[in-house]
Amino acid sequence: MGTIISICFAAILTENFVLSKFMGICAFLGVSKKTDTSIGMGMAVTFVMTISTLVTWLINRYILVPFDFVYLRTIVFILVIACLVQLIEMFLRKCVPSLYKALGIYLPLITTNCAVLGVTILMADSDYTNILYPVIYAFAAGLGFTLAIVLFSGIREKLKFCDIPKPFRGFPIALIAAALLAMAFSGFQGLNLPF
Amino acid sequence: MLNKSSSKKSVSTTELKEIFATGLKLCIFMSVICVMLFFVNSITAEKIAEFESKKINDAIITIMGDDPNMTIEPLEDLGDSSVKEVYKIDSMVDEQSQLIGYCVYAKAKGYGGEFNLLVGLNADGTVKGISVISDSETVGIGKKVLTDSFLSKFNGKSEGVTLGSGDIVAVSGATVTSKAVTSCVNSVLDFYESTLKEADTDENNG
Amino acid sequence: MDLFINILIIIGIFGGLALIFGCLLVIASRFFAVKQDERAEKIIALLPGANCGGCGYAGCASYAEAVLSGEAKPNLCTSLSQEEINAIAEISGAEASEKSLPTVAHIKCCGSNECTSNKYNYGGIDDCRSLIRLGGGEKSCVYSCIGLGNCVKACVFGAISVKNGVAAVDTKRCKGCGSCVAACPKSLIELIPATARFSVYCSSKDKGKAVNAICDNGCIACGICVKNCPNSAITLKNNCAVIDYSLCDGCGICAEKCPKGTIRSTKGGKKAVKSSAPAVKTEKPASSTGTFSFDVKNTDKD
Amino acid sequence: MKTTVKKNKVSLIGVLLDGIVFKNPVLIQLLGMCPILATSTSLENAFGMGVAVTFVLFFSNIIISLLRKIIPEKIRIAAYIIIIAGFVSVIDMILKAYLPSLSSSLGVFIPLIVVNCIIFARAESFASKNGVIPSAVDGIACGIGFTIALSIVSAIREILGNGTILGFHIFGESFQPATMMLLPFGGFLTLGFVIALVQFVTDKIGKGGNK
Repeated sequence: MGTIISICFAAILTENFVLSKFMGICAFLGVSKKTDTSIGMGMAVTFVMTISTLVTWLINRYILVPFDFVYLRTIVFILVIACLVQLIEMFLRKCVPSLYKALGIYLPLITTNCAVLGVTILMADSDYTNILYPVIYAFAAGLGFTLAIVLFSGIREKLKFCDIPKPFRGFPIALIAAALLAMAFSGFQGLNLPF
Repeated sequence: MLNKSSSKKSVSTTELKEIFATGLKLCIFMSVICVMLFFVNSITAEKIAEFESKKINDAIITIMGDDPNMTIEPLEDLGDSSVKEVYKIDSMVDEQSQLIGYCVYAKAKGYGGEFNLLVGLNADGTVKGISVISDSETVGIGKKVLTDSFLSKFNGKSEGVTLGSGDIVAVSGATVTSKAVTSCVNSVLDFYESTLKEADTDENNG
Repeated sequence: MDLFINILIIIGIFGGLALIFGCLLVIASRFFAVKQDERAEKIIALLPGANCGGCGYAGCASYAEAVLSGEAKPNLCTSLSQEEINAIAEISGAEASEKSLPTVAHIKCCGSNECTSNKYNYGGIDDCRSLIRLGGGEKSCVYSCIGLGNCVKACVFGAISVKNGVAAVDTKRCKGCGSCVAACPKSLIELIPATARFSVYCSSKDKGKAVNAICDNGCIACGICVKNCPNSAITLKNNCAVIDYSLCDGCGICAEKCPKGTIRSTKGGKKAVKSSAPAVKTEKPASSTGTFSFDVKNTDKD
Repeated sequence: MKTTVKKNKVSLIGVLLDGIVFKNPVLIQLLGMCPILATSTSLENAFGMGVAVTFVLFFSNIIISLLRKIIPEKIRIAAYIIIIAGFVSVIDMILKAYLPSLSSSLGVFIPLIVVNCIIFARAESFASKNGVIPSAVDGIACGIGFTIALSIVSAIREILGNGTILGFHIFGESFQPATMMLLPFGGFLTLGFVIALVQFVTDKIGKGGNK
């Protein structure tokens, strides 16, 4: 049980995918204008991460390694992620059209989200033996991504009402805010857990 | 694709064909690309492996010194996970193989990801030298740790090396990488204590 | 030989994987098929897609569905040309309707920094709704435009810009969608016919003496414009002149006669424009420059 | 990202200029942040990454615009991304075999090119709608645009963070580099300021334009 908590704690705080490993920045900066779209995006990314890690870990464990096709890893993982994203895109268009419109172009861009592919490759490289730990790590990584994007969208909504010099409006101020947030998160760097 | 049959259950043949056609197209794409990759891989695989081993040989030679009649013999039965390969280095002095030391090829988890070190050990288990095989540390921070100035501080050490004690001080600003190197060297030394040492002793008194 | 087997293995495993995923996708798309009426897509393509809300619906997509279901007439979208309206009508089968009179937004205030002073300097949140709570805004006139640009943020077409403290409308870009009317906490913005050539740039309800003290261009309800308007289109409502655009023919006498310069041309701050009334109306005195002329400095010059 | 498709023939020079300057994928369209933050620690990395991205962008645009009629709508995303991933794996292997030095310094980032939003965005928005030649030109233009932006950011970060440019020390020994710039926060800050500068310049041109 201890290791599970430590995995979750690591994936959400110390090794947060967005703010410590700096993966998945495109979606992080693109969608975080409003908090509710950010939560929607966070959930979508968590879902894709968890299921794709489940599938890719199995593929890697039982197909890629035994037949040593490890060089095909990138392309197979990407195929799995793309199909999953397409599935969730259809699901959202059907059942949650408002979120589907709000996410817009950034929904298909989840496929090219470094965090998702990053998790799958990280889990494939890691030497976890059974399927449980990678899935939990991916789910925690997704929660970490959601935490970071929701935190950041809170800041950006406040930024709309501040008097920002003209050239800094919009994206540059968001980048600088992200820099400060990343600095804050680097405080977790040296944290190692008792259990 | 407008839903012709209103009830979802009746899957008409045209839809079946369409499902299969799309699936087939994706299958063709995937197979063509995978086969292409297979050919490219078969061409480049040996080159990569060759480069890899050449790098390790060069590293061994730089650490152990360029002794012409040195034989490098990889050892099997490595239990420890962080140790990838171990090479037993002997030199044929008037056809009597005399052990010079070992070279342990181990990986460590740095800031920018994994990096690989080759740790050269003397016959008595003290560190003779360390060289970096491959790394992806950030330029200017992690890379500063992986320079000879820091790595040479480990020479002569034998058991548990702790950071900050004696003359091994972490490079400021790159504590993660310095810790990674120290833990890697420790794991190599422990590995030496646990496996290489007995092999050594029973060979000497054997 | 093993080369051939390897290739077979690859095609078998990974091709098979791709095949499964491909079929899975198509089957899933059948379950999740959203009944998309392609007529709606054609209409959406015709609409500007700015989701401004001028037609009263949340966005162009929902307006297209409303037109298709016959709930809305095709001419509600203010930024459509007549041919586009006819095209939508013929796609949706609704009866073609004539384009509604185009309107343009007009800000009933010209209280820029030059002609009025500030009660205090505000450094808080960059939003009109928060500044209005502090005594109705920075400016000494309580009814004046706050100038923090809520209307600018609301305008989808980028037609409004705040120039030294007062919002001004670029009539060329404005489509009359009305989203700025709702955005202004002081509701200073009204929709006037695009053909209107003169309008009152004030909405102060103070008496003349009070207005004189705080603003150079405020309406002092002197009534000169009411007397001089040939079509009696102007009336005084609680100390402020209001133009009835159904009667006004744009002769411009009120702009010349107005001692404070509150009534101005909507086409930009040129000198009192020479009144070229449309021939059909009564004959106009040809006085081009009145005795009293002024140069309106800013409104929407560039 | 509306390209000038209304004209029957998309003007190649227009596409070229769009990709490099007017619609620079990084500075104006704000795509492809991950590689910028990750690889802009040294100018040499930047060139290596730029060349690799341009190569992949060029070939994948050509192939995708060739196949755009064959790829069914349902698996559009999957097909594009497979083609891109295929090219990235090819270039990864070639680099490892023939240019090991560059590959070791860029090791981690080559597979990340697959998830570079620019390549996928260009494939989806441009290559799937235009002919082969405009797509090829657009691929090169966006590649160059990306490389320029990446070089600017990594030059700044390398000078401030490491006191060197292309490996040569420019300041004296006493210069204490701000190593923070080499960490990803520095990347965010530098990128923020560069984009602010770009917006400032485009405002000035914009205002000057319609005086």
